[in-house]
Amino acid sequence: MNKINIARRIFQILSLVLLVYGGYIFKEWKESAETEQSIFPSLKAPPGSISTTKFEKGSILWPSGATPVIENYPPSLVCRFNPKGGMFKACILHFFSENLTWQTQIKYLLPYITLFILLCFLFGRMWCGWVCPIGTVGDFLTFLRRKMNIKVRRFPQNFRINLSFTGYGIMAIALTISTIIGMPNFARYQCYWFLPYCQICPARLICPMFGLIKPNWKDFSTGITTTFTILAWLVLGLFVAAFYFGRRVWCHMCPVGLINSWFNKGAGVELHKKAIKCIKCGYCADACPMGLTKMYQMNNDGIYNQNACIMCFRCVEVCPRENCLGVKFFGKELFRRKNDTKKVS
Amino acid sequence: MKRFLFLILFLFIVFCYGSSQIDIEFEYPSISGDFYVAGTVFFPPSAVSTSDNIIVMDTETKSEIQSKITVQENWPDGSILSAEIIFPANRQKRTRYAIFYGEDVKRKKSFSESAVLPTVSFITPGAGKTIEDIDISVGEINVRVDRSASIRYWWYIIPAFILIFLTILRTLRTIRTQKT
Amino acid sequence: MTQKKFLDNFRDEIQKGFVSDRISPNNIAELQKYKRKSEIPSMENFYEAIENFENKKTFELEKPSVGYFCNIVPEEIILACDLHPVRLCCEDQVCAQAGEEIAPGDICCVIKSICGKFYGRLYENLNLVIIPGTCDPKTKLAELISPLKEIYFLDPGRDSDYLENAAIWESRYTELFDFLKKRFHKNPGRTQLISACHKTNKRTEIFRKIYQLRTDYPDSINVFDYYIMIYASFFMEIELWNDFAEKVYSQALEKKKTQNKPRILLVGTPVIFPNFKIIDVLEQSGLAMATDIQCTSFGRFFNPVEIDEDTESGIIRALALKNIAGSICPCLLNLEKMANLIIDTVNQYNLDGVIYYNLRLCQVFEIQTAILRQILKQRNIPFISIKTDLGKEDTGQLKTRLEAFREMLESHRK
Amino acid sequence: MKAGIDIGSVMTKCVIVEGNRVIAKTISRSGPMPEKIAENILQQALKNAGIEFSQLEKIVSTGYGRHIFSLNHKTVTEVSAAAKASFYLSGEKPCLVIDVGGQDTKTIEVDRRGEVVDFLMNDKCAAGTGRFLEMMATVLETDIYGLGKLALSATKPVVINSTCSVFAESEVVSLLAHNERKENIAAGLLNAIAARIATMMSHFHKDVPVVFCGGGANIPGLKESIEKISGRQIHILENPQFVVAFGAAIS
Repeated sequence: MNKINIARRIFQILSLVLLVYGGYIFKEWKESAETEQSIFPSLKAPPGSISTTKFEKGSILWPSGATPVIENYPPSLVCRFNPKGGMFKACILHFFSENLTWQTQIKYLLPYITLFILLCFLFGRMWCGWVCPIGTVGDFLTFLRRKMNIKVRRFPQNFRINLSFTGYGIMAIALTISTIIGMPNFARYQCYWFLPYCQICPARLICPMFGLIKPNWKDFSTGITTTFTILAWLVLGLFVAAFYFGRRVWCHMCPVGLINSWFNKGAGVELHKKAIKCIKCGYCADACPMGLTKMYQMNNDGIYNQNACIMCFRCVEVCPRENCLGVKFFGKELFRRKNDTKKVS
Repeated sequence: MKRFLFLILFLFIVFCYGSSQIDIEFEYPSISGDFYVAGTVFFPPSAVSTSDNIIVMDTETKSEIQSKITVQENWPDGSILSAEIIFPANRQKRTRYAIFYGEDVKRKKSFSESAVLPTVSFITPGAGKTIEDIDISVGEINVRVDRSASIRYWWYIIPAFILIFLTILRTLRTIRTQKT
Repeated sequence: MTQKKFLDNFRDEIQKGFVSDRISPNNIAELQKYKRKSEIPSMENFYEAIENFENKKTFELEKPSVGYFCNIVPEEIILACDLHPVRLCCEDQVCAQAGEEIAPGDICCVIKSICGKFYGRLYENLNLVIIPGTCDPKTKLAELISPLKEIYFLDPGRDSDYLENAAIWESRYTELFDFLKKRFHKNPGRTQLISACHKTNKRTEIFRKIYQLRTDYPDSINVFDYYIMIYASFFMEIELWNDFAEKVYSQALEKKKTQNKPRILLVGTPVIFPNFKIIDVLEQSGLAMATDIQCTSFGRFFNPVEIDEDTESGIIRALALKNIAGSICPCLLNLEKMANLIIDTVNQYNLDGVIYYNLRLCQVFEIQTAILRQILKQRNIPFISIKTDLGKEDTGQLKTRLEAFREMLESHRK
Repeated sequence: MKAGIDIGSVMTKCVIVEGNRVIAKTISRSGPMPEKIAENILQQALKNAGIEFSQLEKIVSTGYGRHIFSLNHKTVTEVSAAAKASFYLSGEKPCLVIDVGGQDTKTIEVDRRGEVVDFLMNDKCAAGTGRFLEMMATVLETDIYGLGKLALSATKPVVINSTCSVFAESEVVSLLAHNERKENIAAGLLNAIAARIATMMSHFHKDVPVVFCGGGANIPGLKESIEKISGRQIHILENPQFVVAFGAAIS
């Protein structure tokens, strides 16, 4: 009955394993590949740069006891705090922040950006619904809440969509700081302000735990690190609350998801509605984890990709009317809601 | 669907095209046994930061050849301008050699000239005929350098912009269907 | 809305005032008539169950029984409380005539029959009756029968918009759930609700199979058997019904044969057991009812309960969506959606025409007729509206009309 | 040669045709034994036409009693029969047929192929049918044709609101008691019926010719009333009472 949902859960778990422990699995492959020419240029901090020399073990950004991430080979670097793993270039915000600080030339970033655009163009924001490890953790929290029979808090759609302004604000501040500290005159601030968003991201405290490493959960060495640590805890609290009491509220303000969402309306994956079939039962709006109601509201045929949609296809799955909602991939139909009975031949 | 398959194919071609490779040519001497091959190679600015980023490859067996690289000159940004490369060869094992360089290669095999052997100097025919040259005035000396290595990453701009353009078109279409 | 106190002060006066105290509608002969037409052996189970019900044996159960009307009342909540839900909708000529005493005049004949049954002391064994405020007659019905029975009045409002009302529905249903828990000293929780939903979803699954089979081969299960099955589901235990229906389906699969009658869609007021006049005439005039859009069959069974949030409140909300937002009652579903539903059903199953069946004095159905006629005419879908009541005097006239309709459809086919 | 028998609720009609030409037609009042009456009337029609029973290729019955009559080869409904005949008689053009019969009033839309597109019929009660006018005529102490004649000389038609025979009867009686002129009452009754028919007509296409058949077409003044209320030209078919029987015969 819930085939898509089950498939999605399996995919989420598989990608969690791949992203978090992929480094172990593909380690040998990576090392053998080192001598060969790569289509992706290596992006390392220039020698002598403060940002690399200062961040040794035990500094604010590294989880204690962690070795540096395996970099260089695309697609890798799922998260800075995911010490042993990472096969797929994932966190685009981390990528931008880091390279803005290093002042890496744009030509070396182009292959990475092209790959990111290609994936977004094909699948839109499916990243959030099907892959993102943080989203998977959040879904697990939701699962726990359901098992404990706690009522879900439902936020109105407008509130949810306006949360994205918070995300854009955080993103703008983080990228501006990254750019400024990359300038030679401000280089001495690098050791405190490096990757400002990563320092408050909930993944800072969550991701090291996957590698069974104690996260750097208390860094009160200076005023700035203290501030960031406290902020990180607050954001983590917000994250847990958002997933525990609502469904995927966090995803409305996650900056990575927001960058993904720009491609959502033009993505290859399209959600379709045949309005004549709809009897306004509200199943789709009720099941949407992002709390979107457009699919329910619209009265004409069309493509209903929305910026906030995470492409979980739950609406297609729960719709009781045959052929009403469907998913297409570049105009080719992937699947539609079918009645549970087969046509008797 | 076809156009996207084409696009992916195009990206693949772009990725495969243009490695930072310099082919080497030299004449085998009439002596038997090992001998050294030596020569000076020029590199584009910002391409190679240390001598470890230069390797000599046997293009037929695709294996690295042990080599000794001595940096001779540096660019103003600290990257290598020219280096002298010496590596051993043998007449019985005739093959073609090439030099690879860049941040993404790493030299593993190095050697020191322990034996005294005859030396043959090589020329780099491909590197001489560069597509794009720049002139840098260093006093009264003009140095002509290949810049083609860095250009290959700019190729990525084409698929990226095509994708962005398609995304915008499709977004406009989606918005239009949602409005009517 | 919590339990209202209706007419409690006048209880004695009302109970004394009515003379036709005990009525005995006898539909057994009619039932036998339809039973003879049935070609499926397993249908016997249903006929037997109805016979028992007509002889008032079904209520002698260990479980307390709760009567209810309308799809708006969530059957799953009653099931979750380990009670026996009995749907009381009826269209019985004898009861309706008796009911005239309580509800005289031009009133919905369903309400009249219900009044007749209650005042005729046919529903003595019921412990509680849940009445929804779906339409005006039902709202008043709660008051009319309140001197005889304990009534719970459920008013979810008449707006079927999900965004505006989902929270209200949820709170109404939760109140009902809490009331039932307290009244019958039961303590059901999430698991009981889920298992009740699974039961009804199983029923939905079987019904969809039968529905699909009948759209393709209307004669595989004849129309009387179909409505007998639906009538049986009013009071039978749900697992029992599922088992029997599964058997009927498997036997009907062997019976399918192509036939050349015009296949039509029956839309409108529900067809409930003793009042089989319309389908009788339909059968006689050579039309095959392939599909219906009625609240007792399609509206009740077609949508499954989609549990997304499997918390208690989430399930109750899913029930509200199934029963209220997804309702096809004209009180809740707007005309545009109704027209879309009809057009879509006709196109999907390639049907020949639409019969808009209107039990007299159901205003909400009647009021749409002219507009629907216009809409469907523009789309070249043959449409006929039939307005009738429980009496059998107009059978001849109905037959003329439906035969003329059949002739029209046949000429269209050429 | 074919015979069409229309066993209506008030009159039983029989038509014998050769090709498409009517060679005999008979009519009689319907009674308690419809089959017997139908047989009699068929015999009479055969006598009028001067042919034997065995010469009939086909007997088609229609009307309420169509299933009762056992000699028939085929039955059709009044709706199809009226449509067929009207289409033929109005020159094979699409038309809107009004049929005012004894117990029901129909409006039928016929397309250019001569097939029924849509039709409307009055519901269960006899409001707005020939029967209603007959009952009202009894109250006015005349017959149905007399009622029409009375209506033609009306000066100021009264407004009668109800077409329900029971309520209209009491209304008429009270009007008579108030010394209202019979002519005006008759015209009011016709207008009430015409208004009902005009409402039924409004559900169909507005730009096709309207033809009028059935026993009601014989009532003088009814056609004019409908024309006045609906604002459309109406053409009465010749021998309106036999149109349905004729339609049955040629179908």
